Amino acid sequence: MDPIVVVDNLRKWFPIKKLFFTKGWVRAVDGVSFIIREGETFGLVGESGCGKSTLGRLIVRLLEPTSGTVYFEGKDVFRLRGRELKEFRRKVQIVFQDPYSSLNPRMMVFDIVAEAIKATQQEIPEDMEDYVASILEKVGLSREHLYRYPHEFSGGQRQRIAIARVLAVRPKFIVLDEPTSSLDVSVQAQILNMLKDLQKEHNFTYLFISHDLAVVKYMSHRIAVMYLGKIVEIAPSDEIFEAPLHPYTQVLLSSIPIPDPKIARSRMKLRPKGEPPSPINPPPGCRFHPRCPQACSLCAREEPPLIEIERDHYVACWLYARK
Amino acid sequence: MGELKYYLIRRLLTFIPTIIGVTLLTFLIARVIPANPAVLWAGGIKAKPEVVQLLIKKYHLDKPPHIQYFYYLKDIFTGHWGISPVTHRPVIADIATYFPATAELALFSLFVTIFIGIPLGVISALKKDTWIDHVVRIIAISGASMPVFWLGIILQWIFYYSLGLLPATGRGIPPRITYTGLYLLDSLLCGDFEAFRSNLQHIILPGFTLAYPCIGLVARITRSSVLDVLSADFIDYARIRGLKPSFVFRHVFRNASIPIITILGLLFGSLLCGAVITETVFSWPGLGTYTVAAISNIDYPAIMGVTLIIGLVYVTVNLIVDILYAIIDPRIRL
Amino acid sequence: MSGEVLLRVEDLRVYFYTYAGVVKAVDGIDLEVYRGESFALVGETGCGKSTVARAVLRLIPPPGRIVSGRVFFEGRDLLSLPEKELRAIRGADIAYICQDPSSALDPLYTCGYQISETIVSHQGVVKWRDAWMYALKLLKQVAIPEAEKRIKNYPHELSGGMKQRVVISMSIANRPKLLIADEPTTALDVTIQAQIMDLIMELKKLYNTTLLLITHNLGLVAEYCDRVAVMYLGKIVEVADVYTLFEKPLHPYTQGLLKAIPNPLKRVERLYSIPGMIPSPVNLPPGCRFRPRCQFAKDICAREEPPMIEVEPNHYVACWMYAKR
Amino acid sequence: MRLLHILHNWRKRNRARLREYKLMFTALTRSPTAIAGLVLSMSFIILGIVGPYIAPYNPIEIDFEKMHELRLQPPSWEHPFGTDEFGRDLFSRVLCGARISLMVAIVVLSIAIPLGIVLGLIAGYFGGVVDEVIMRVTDVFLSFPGLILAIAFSAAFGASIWSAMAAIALVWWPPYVRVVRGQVLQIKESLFVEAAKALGLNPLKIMFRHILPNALTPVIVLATLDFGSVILVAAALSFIGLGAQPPTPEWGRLVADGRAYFPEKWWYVFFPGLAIFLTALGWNLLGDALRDVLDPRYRRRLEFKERRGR
Repeated sequence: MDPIVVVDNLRKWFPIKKLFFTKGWVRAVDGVSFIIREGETFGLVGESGCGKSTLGRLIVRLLEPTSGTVYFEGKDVFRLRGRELKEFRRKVQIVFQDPYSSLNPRMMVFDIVAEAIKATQQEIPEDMEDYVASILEKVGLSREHLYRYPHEFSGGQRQRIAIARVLAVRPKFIVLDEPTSSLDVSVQAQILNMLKDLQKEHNFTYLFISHDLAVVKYMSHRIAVMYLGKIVEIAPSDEIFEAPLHPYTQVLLSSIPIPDPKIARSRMKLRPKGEPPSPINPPPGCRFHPRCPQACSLCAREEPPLIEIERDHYVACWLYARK
Repeated sequence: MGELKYYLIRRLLTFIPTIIGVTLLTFLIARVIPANPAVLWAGGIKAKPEVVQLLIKKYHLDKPPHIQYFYYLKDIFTGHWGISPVTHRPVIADIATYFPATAELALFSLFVTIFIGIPLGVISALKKDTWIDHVVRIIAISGASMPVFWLGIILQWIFYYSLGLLPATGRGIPPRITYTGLYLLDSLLCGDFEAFRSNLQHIILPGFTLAYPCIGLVARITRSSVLDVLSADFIDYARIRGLKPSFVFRHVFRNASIPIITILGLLFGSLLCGAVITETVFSWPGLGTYTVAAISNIDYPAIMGVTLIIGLVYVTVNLIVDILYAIIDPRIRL
Repeated sequence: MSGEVLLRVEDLRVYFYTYAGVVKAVDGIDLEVYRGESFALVGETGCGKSTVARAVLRLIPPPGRIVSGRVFFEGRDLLSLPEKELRAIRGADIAYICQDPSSALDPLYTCGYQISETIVSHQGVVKWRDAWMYALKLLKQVAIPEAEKRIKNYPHELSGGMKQRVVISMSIANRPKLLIADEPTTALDVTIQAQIMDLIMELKKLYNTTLLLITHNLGLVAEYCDRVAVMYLGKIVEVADVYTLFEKPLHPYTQGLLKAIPNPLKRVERLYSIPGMIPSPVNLPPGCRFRPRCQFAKDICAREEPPMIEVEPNHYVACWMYAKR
Repeated sequence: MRLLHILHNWRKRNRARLREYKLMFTALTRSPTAIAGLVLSMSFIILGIVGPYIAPYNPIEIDFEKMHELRLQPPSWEHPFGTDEFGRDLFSRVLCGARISLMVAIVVLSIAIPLGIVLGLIAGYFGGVVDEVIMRVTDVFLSFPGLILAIAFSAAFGASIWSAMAAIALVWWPPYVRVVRGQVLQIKESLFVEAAKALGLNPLKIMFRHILPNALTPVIVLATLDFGSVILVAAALSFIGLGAQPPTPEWGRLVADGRAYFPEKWWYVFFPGLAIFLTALGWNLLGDALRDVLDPRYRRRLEFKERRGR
């Protein structure tokens, strides 16, 4: 399978202004590289503030990077202008976390979806109403929902509308930024299954961003683990659960509660020390070293490179790198 | 406390551009907008040509605007606010004479507003959606709709002409010794109770007239901020923790005071302004009466002087409010 | 698994009289929590689990009202206690850890002050100085680094996890007999969640407290609790000990819920999803509340509410599949 | 047939919108104060338009022959509000004053509001240096209480009703910049704006289709309240001698003129002042009601009530 998205040493630093001077930088994304292959779901997991949402926004070019770049289908995303940019917008879309804020409260469902069509498609369907209705049916809504306002829907239904808006664009690649984290368990399962079905039907490529490892595991083929603006491990999803290499991944895995009392109580419990440091002045060397149970002196000094240990399994940790 | 100090320094630093902005705006109105500022400053069309020439020289009106502004700033800070073509006295001296009366009236109204408005607001928050709440709402709306000059006249009609209870115009007798120029305060300080009584009688009508629109406003703000705080999670949690009622009250009071202080700062400005109108009705010998006289005599330096002083006072009051704010709310200090 | 009953809830009903109609948030539930255990109340958003916790403390905000029921705590009915005696129990015998520590702390006061006032409120004549020293000790106990510095911090200067530690330190300040934790980790990250849950369990052991955990996260239940009650739309549908519940769930809702959560350690091709949506809690249909989404629904489910029956020892379920009629 | 079909389609498409409007209307006519506000403000507009045509007497011209016998008459059937010192009918003068106040309010607000909205949109949406410049200028204007600045401006322009309007308009826009900017800053962070950007919509479309409609609610409320406030300030300016000059029958001016004969000829002061008060009251009541009506939560509540009532 060919890579469809290539992220190359991407950085995004946000300035912290005090009075008129820049006092420091929030290093939200700090040198990240990976590829996403056509047709796969690439999971990106990490705790809040690790920069995963910023990364998602960079990839769809809602933000401009500080340095580094993203290639989509071989083209540098941040150099696209005019028609090429329009083409990119048609092929790449994003679904957001909060379905309560992602729909304009003053627009009816029909207008929301039709706007997406008018903005991105060259051929405008003759009977827009029928077309929009057909898209709504794909996401489990019906024609009678066309002329209603977002407030008339529940959270799960709103997320369906947001997905319909993306479907209307007929993209190839979709960034799913925590699409179910504000929904209840039973609704979450519905949406996740629907996303899986849609992927099969339209051959979408997904970047699935979440803090919930279990959900990411269910959805993804490969998973990247992010910590404080850096990717610490990338592996196929089964492998990351069966044989996690990075101490942070291990800690993360043993921190998620398992819905099975027997396993939950018999497994080993690893806990990180303290809390994640602020991304404003991240610790030198490996960013996880102050909390790492296995840190050594080298970890405090030098940043470990992301290296391939096995086929498709990358890790950034001095335990595995030779120096 | 380090943060607070840092905040104060920063806030004082932003005070400087604000003052420059204020002087710049008054400069624009005084020198740039009028078609022929020299004539205006000399007292209008009736002014003698030689006086006009003298003023052009004195205020450097023949120079380009930025140089004029430089001299204007210099004059302001050295106290040369112009000479009134009507009284032939320095404007700043006139303002110094009239200002205490206005300050007294505005402060009195502020106290009336606070002591009536805040309790009313608290009551209507606690008795939400009852008749008291509705009455307070009506007071607020009618206050916002009231032409104060008309209200003043009506009150004079009732309390002076009809009932003969209170004097309609002027200020009370001056106390034996004046320290601040605020007669009420001074008469208390020197123990001159006759003067105090007379001043209190005189200030009630104009003070209440001026305060009326503000009382309702303060009551409404108080009501909504008390309601906000009461529904806040931390108050809920304070009850869950089984705190003593007096402790819970402390949380409510401190949090609700923030928006109230903000609005009081803004109100002081509108009280100063409202005083201009109210004083006219009650012949209160303050800046307002002075301004209106200046308007009818085309005494332009006087008008600009009053504008500048009110602007400066207002900016300073806002500075004080911001500082109070930072003392109460640690989040602001960042 | 039976011992001394610490908390008994009988036929509790809490209704909210809203513009939309009467919301029966809690509609006749019975519960027993034993001394020393950790008991979980599980359910999705809006099922009324938090309302139960609030009702135990008799702190239901208007337009809500406790319509009926009794809540016995150590044999005393909290719902008929005079306000003053109840206040003495709140925060002392029964402590509460809330969902969002950021909004639970007053932004205008230091953490130290807020912990101290909790102590002063309950322990008669305590000097503020002593209370402050005790607060410092508590902060150290909940493993806050640099406690001497943190005690003078305002809430906005602390991270979410730290704030939750401060809230926990308040809740244990008066050595409670019952600790109600209402979604204590929902606002926190996974690793912090694990730390906080560990801390709560450790303190529970140390103070020999009973824990009532309210959560939507079945993982937490599996990991930390002894017994579980599952709630759906204001009713308890199933009560059992954790092992039994996860191994042999009886109620169709419990079964669906367990199949709908992804288990990261198992390979699942397709999650089960409970069809339909949670209906509006206003004007509920008669009969079983889960009927519209239930694949086993029978005629009787639409007509009559299923009673709570003990299918096997200490395993209760409210479903017509198991009730004899 | 075809027309019917189109109509049917239109209704189907706009059912939700119509329901929304209907709800707004029911909400607006719900409380007696709201109805009072609606009636007062609407009758003010109507009188402002037709006032001069229905006035029984000429409001400006003086009948010198009858001046002495008509001078300062108390209210009667012939002259419901009495007459002034030149024997003119005060009822007619107050009636014609409505048009002046209406004109002042419309002129001032139609300068200040668009200016404030545009500046606020630009400052909030683009941020950075543009925002900094716009907000500093706004702040300078807000460093003065509005009325005193209006006095200074209109003194600089010379006393006339036009200069008063210009002066008021000049001090009236800054609050709108503040309000709109605050709203824009908030809405800009909304995910629906991000979604619109991801669709590649241009900034103008995003500003006017996605941001502005959601930012307008407080502006509408503020504008309604300001309709009354502008009238009050204009009257105050005229009262102290700036603004309208005789013989214009401006309300504030009438009160000022009538003071000389107060309290014996009380009607001279009383009726023009009452007109100002009632007009401002109408707009304030309306604004207060609109605040509720435009709040979607309030409307939802009402919707449920209506449904339950049925």
